[in-house]
Amino acid sequence: SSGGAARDYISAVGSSTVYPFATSVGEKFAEATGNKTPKIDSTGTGGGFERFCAGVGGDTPDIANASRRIKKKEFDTCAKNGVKDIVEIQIGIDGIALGEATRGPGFKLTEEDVYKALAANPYGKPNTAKTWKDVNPALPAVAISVFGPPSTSGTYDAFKELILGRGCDANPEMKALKDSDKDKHEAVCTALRGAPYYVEQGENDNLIISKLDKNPTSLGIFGFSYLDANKDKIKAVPVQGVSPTYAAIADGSYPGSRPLFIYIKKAHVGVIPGLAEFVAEFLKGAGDGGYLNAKGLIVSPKAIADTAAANGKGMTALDGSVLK
Amino acid sequence: MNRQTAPTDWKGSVMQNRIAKRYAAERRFKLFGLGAVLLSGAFLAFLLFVMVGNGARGFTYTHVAVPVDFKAMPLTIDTARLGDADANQMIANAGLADIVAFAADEALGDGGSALISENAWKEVRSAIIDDPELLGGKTVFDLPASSEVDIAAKDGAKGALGATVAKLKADGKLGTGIHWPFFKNADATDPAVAGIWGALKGSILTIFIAFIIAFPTGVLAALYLEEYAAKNRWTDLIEVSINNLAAVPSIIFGLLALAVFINWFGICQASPLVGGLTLALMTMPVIVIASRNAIKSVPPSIRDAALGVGASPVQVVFHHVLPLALPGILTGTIIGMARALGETAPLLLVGMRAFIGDVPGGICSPSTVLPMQIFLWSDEVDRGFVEKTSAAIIVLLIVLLSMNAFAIYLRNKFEQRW
Amino acid sequence: MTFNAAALLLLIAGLALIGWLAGRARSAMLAGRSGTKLHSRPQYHGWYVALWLFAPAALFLAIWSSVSPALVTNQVLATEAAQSLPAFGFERGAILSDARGVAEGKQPAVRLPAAAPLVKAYADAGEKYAWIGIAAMLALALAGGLYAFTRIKPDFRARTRVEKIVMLFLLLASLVAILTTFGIVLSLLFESIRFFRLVSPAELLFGTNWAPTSGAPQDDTFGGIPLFWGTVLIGAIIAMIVAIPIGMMTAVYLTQYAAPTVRKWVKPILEILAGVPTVVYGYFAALTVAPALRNFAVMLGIPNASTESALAAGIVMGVMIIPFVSSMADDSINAVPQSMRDGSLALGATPNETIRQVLIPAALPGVMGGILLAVSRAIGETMIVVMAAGLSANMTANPFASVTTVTAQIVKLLTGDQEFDSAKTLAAFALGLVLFIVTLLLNIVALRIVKKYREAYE
Amino acid sequence: MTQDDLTIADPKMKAHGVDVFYGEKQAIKNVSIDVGTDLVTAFIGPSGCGKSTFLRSLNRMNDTVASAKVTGRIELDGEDIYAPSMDVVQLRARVGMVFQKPNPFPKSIYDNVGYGPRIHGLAPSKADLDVVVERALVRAGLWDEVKDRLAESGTALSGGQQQRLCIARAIAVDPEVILMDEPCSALDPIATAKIEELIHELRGKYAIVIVTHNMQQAARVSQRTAFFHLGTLVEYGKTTDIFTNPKQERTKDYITGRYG
Amino acid sequence: MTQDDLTIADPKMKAHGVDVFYGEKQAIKNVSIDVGTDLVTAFIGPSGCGKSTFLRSLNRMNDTVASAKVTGRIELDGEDIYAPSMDVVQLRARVGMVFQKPNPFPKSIYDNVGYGPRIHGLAPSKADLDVVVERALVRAGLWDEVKDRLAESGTALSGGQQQRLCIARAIAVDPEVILMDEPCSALDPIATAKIEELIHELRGKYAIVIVTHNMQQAARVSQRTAFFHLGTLVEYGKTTDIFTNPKQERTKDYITGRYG
Ligand SMILES: Nc1ncnc2c1ncn2[C@@H]1O[C@H](COP(=O)(O)OP(=O)(O)OP(=O)(O)O)[C@@H](O)[C@H]1O
Ligand SMILES: Nc1ncnc2c1ncn2[C@@H]1O[C@H](COP(=O)(O)OP(=O)(O)OP(=O)(O)O)[C@@H](O)[C@H]1O
Ligand SMILES: [Mg+2]
Ligand SMILES: [Mg+2]
Ligand SMILES: O=P([O-])([O-])[O-]
Repeated sequence: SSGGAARDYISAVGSSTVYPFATSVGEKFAEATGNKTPKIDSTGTGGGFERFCAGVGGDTPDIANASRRIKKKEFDTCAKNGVKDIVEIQIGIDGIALGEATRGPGFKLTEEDVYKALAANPYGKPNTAKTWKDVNPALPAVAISVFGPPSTSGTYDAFKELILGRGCDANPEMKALKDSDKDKHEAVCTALRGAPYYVEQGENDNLIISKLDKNPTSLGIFGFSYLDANKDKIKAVPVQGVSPTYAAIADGSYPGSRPLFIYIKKAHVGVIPGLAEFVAEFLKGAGDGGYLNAKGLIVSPKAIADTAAANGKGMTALDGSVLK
Repeated sequence: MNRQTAPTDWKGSVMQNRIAKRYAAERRFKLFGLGAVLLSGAFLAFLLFVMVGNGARGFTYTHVAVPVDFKAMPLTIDTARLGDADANQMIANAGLADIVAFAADEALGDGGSALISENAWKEVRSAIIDDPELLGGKTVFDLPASSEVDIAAKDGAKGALGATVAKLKADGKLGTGIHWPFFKNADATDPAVAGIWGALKGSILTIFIAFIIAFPTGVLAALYLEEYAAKNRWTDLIEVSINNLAAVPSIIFGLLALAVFINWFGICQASPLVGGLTLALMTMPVIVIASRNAIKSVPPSIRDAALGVGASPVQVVFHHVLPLALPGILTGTIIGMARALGETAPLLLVGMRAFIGDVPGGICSPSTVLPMQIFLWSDEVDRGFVEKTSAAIIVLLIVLLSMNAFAIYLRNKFEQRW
Repeated sequence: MTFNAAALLLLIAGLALIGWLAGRARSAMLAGRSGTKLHSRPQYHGWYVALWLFAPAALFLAIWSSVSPALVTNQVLATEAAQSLPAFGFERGAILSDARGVAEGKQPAVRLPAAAPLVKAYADAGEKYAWIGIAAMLALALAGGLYAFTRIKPDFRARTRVEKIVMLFLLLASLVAILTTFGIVLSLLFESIRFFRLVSPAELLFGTNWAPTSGAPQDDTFGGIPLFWGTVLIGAIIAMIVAIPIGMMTAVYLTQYAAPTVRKWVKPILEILAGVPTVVYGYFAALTVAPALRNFAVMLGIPNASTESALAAGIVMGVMIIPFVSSMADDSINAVPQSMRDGSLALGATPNETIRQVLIPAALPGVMGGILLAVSRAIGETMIVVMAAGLSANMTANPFASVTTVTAQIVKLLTGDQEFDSAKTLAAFALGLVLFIVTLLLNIVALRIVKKYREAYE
Repeated sequence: MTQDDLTIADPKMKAHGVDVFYGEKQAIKNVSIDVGTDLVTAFIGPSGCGKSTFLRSLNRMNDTVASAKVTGRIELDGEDIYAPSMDVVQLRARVGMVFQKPNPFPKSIYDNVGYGPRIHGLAPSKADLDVVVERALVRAGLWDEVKDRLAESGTALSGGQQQRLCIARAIAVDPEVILMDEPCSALDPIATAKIEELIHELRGKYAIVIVTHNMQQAARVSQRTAFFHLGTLVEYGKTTDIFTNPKQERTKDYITGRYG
Repeated sequence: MTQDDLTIADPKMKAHGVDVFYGEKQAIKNVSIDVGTDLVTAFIGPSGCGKSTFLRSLNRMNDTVASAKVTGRIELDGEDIYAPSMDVVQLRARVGMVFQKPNPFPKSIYDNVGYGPRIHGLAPSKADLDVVVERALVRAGLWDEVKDRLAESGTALSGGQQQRLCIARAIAVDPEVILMDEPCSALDPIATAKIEELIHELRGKYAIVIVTHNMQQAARVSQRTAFFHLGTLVEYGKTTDIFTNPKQERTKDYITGRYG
């Protein structure tokens, strides 16, 4: 659709990971400009794009929050529906943390351990590991049990790609497979086992943390910011010897880090009151020392941050050809 | 005695044993029944107890006494404009936040500004707007503590923070009070200013819309089906669809609402209007079923009596049947509404799972509802939201309990016996 | 002057009131003059006139308020000021609606500078069409009113006419249910068909592997059996094992043994259980019941017991639906004629024999209805499952294992990181359709059962 | 049919060749009967013989039973009551009915009696209505007992009072015929005696038809008696004749208690 | 009390000075009566006089009415049935009851009849039960009509058959006394005749007490008649005496239809 009257408030949809940052910015924005508080919908990245790309107009959102980059297919659908100019802004980095209860055994894992424990078919063979000890004799002999986000969430995809995938590719055979048979590689490297090993949860990280508290030998997968806020209950599990700290995620030495984005519908700029100011506020909050840092958002490397700032200022549309 | 068989020997030991066993079974059965009632009651009591235990703290907050000396740190604004609509912004832009943070650091020692809520300065701002005189002097404000301090003060934390809190307490700078903003505000990212009123008002508006649509439609449909409709295939069809709708999983109503109200009619998203319409569709069948039962229990003799003095079928229904069935209809309706009040799943799909920072102004403004607010808060990073979540649950339960109490009252007040 | 539908509705309501008074007065006068008895009481003549006055005008109002904005906009677009508008749809629309907002007094000033010149054009056009609309509406109201007014005669059957309209309303109300049913089917059908183009229905209905995002090849990831099984295990087996005995025994105790005052209070209090929001139950199940059950399972020697268990979700769900079973069973046991009870007691049966062998069988249709409703509620429940039973599709009969249900998957598929036309999203609609058809079939069967028994009774 | 001996000059109601069916089942077979203006007509007969069915077809209360079908002709003042032009609601106002079980509305006594006049617009003002209510209650012999508690609920009265209230309710709309279906069967003897007395007093003002199981009652209150058996009208005539000198064997058997 | 003329050598049941109250209200006042072993005793009297109330106190069915209270002494074979040592369940098995409206259970005919014997353990095996059910149905005169459809629901029978089924159900537990509360009032004449015939046949095997509104019926089936009025026992005696030569004025008035 391309109709619908103009709204007098900003509407953003998408990633539950970006949601807490977007809400903070929204509040600050309303405070500073006197505009209405933006409405931020937490639908998940893909769901956000679906609504974002439905068209232009007051009944479609102005901003899509995303915990991954927009896909080519999504970009094309957008274009098909008349959403031609999209501004991409990377607002920062998020870390996907592995954690355990503070009274837990104190795991120290490698990407390969995680892969061998959680892949459905590690290196093409059915997974028979029941305890962590089966995976790596150095690990404690407790049952493998990992609470994580649902298979439909962006965090789940990122976890598969960033940690499992790398654990898999540590094996040269698999790395070779990647070039010869992409589908097979994906099946072998990123297919996860089900319960009771990998236990899907709803999109509720606090629930995962509460469950860890009750199940001290289980691991959990959640956003970095939750780790920070629940230090008394959970502790981080280092992967490849690196703990998910602010610095380690920011400089990329921690494996589970991924970029976060917002996408702005250019056609709405100047029509929906305050949209440009909102973006500016976002950039300000996400900047080095900005208030989003305190909430657990990790600042992007300088070059990326500069591009983002420029994009935001000039409302430069994204070139679809760079997408996958 | 002209019997074909010997009379039963009721006094014999076989019979006496048997009877003793039957009585034992009777006692056991009755005990099971009592047990079932007590068990369900215990579940309920336990749930309520746990909820209230967790949530009561969410209604209070910890405040820290911070003296702010505007003489030392003047706030340069035009006091004449404090009555304007944009006064809030003007003060914010003048840097009041920094002044308050500085004052806190000064009063509470290094890192003192981290002990108060990041929105604490807004309290000072409203105080200034209320009384511009404050700008000329030094005032001690009771500012909301940050959520770590709040939790530490309530739980008695250990470590450095614990020590700080203990010291503040000893100095008499820490106090607790009822957290009024919780009852006045809408959602916020800071638990110190986040409130339930936005969601509560959203729920009230949504339920109101659902009620004014579902109630008349449901009652009229029930009247039609019970009183006028011929019993044929068509009414069977209507009956089956209504019973089925009462059993359809609520999420499916969300799919319908998404397709019809939002994509087709383009009714304002995430608004009480669209939420209410969705819930109306969901509750209408419940109301129809309850109403039909109530209407059925009006004795036919009343209808005969009215017809007998020459009332038309419409008059019979509206003068006699409906008033007599009303208590039953209302109880069914309230119970249906109570369920709608606690419903989340269908509303997920019409965009009500959203951060709404303003109290909804009308039925078309974006809004969320209580269960959704609970759901959203339960996933907040800030630990201060844990008790807010429980407090919100208590608010929801209170609304629910009052609706149920109202139902009981109606039932007992108007119940007619024939 | 703008076209304010609400105010105009009030206006014609006012006219209708006048019509009502006039109709009433005239009928009374005619009756008095001719000395004949009125067929219908004067009120009904009044209602007749009022309805004729109100209904056509209100209908027109509804239509006019939906078409007139377009007419107004057309006129505005024809003005000179509009020639400089951008061609692009949304921006154009936004400017127009901004101008309209100011012209109609809904906002104090324009937000977009481009809108300013259009405000006057909007105000002019709005006024013009408002007058046209008002004139047409009033004409229609008067025509309707006059028509009805002239038909008033002592023997005119105004009551019959008015009642026909009332009946029409009742009929329409009951059709809402049918419309909703159709709406649901339609809103599910198209997406489902698209899904079934990608995945065969047989796969969904009989496949045994549910993994909508595993990296495995597309075709064998949408097997619904594990979901159906999980749904049955949680909703129809475990929850019912909790709810049916407790609910039934509660109903039996309250109707047969407890004092009437106890019943009066306890019944609604227990109904609160059904109204507690499911999020609350979800937390309770996930954080209190599930860990306890896991410890219990470990104690039993089931080392692999998961923290997410069908049992935890099922038990809590069972508690939630106790009132569904008990209230319906209570009502239907109460409705069994006293003569049945007397008949059994007079044969020397004890109360519990009477209840188990006579009352409950006789109340079975109603009890079944309650159970059906409870099962449907259990099947439809999502939050508890998501929080306490997990989202992993498992084919297992082990109640300590984690399973998932159809509705939990629908929520997951629709709210997660979805892509619009992927089979993943469409699968949610197909699952919804399957669920809808299943409840429909259950209800048809239930109606049959109830009918059969009810007839036997009377 | 033995009606030859019986002529009613100006019958208030006239039934001719009436059949009533419930679905397939015929409950009334070819019944013809005249109801006189100033008379009390009693319908007697064993249970299930169709007395109530026939009575209810006289004011079309049978319309409320979906399966019921009436054929033949029934007239009120010469007008066919089953004609399409007949307005059922008015018909029922003109032919009132009192039921076996007293069925007052759960409203005040005043409203019970006032309901009919109100919906038919018989009393435009409150004062008029007061008069109408009082007159009906006086006629029904209930005024003295209830005049101080008109605002109390009608259901709070005793059974006999309730039944008289129902009669008052029927009288209040000023009907021409009153049909009573076993009006005393739920009452004790004293209440029964009061109702019978009332019927005596009402006679002459209204045409009254009463169904009763109790032959003694029929003998006491009626001037004409119709004896039904298995859906047919066996005998119809002066009450004294029927009880002292029945023409039909079946009537005699029934009256002397051979069956029923 | 006019019982002097009546001696029953070995009464099955004996009531002495029985009062029954419903809350404050006294429904039965000081009634004393003997029920003979081989006789049919009829209770007659106008509606509301307490016939049913008294009947129900004979097998303590009044216990199910919360407000009901019975004082005085009622004996079964010389044993006080209201004594704490009396077992109600067995009492009701020994004193069976048939109600005004046929109330078969919504079960098969076989199960309706087999229900009592089963709960009392009177037929240990299926074969025994078959015998018991058949015997009861034969005695109730229903066997020939239903023997081919024992598995059908009891509610599918006609009214008269249902009532005989209820009698069979009562007989099946081998009672000593059968109480019947207006067993024919819901039945048509033909069904009524069958039940009356059945009572004739059962007489001598069981002590039978029957409540009826219908004096003809009382006259036809009973050997003893008790006339109740306003809660008191007005007259009790041989049926022939009561109907031809009542001692009390009230009895005479009632029998000749002066009221009721
Ligand atoms: N609604 C109905 N549907 C089908 N059959 C009916 C209905 N009402 C009555 N009957 C049948 O019609 C016949 C006549 O019934 P009706 O009620 O007129 O008898 P009655 O003489 O009034 O009997 P009673 O003295 O018991 O009131 C009976 O066989 C009865 O079963
Ligand atoms: N459960 C009860 N509670 C209060 N009063 C009752 C109850 N049952 C009966 N009564 C009253 O007790 C009196 C005797 O009633 P009962 O039913 O024994 O009379 P009956 O002779 O059997 O009359 P009928 O011939 O109408 O069956 C009546 O006044 C009745 O209103
Ligand atoms: Mg009848
Ligand atoms: Mg009785
Ligand atoms: O909500 P997501 O960030 O997981 O897409």
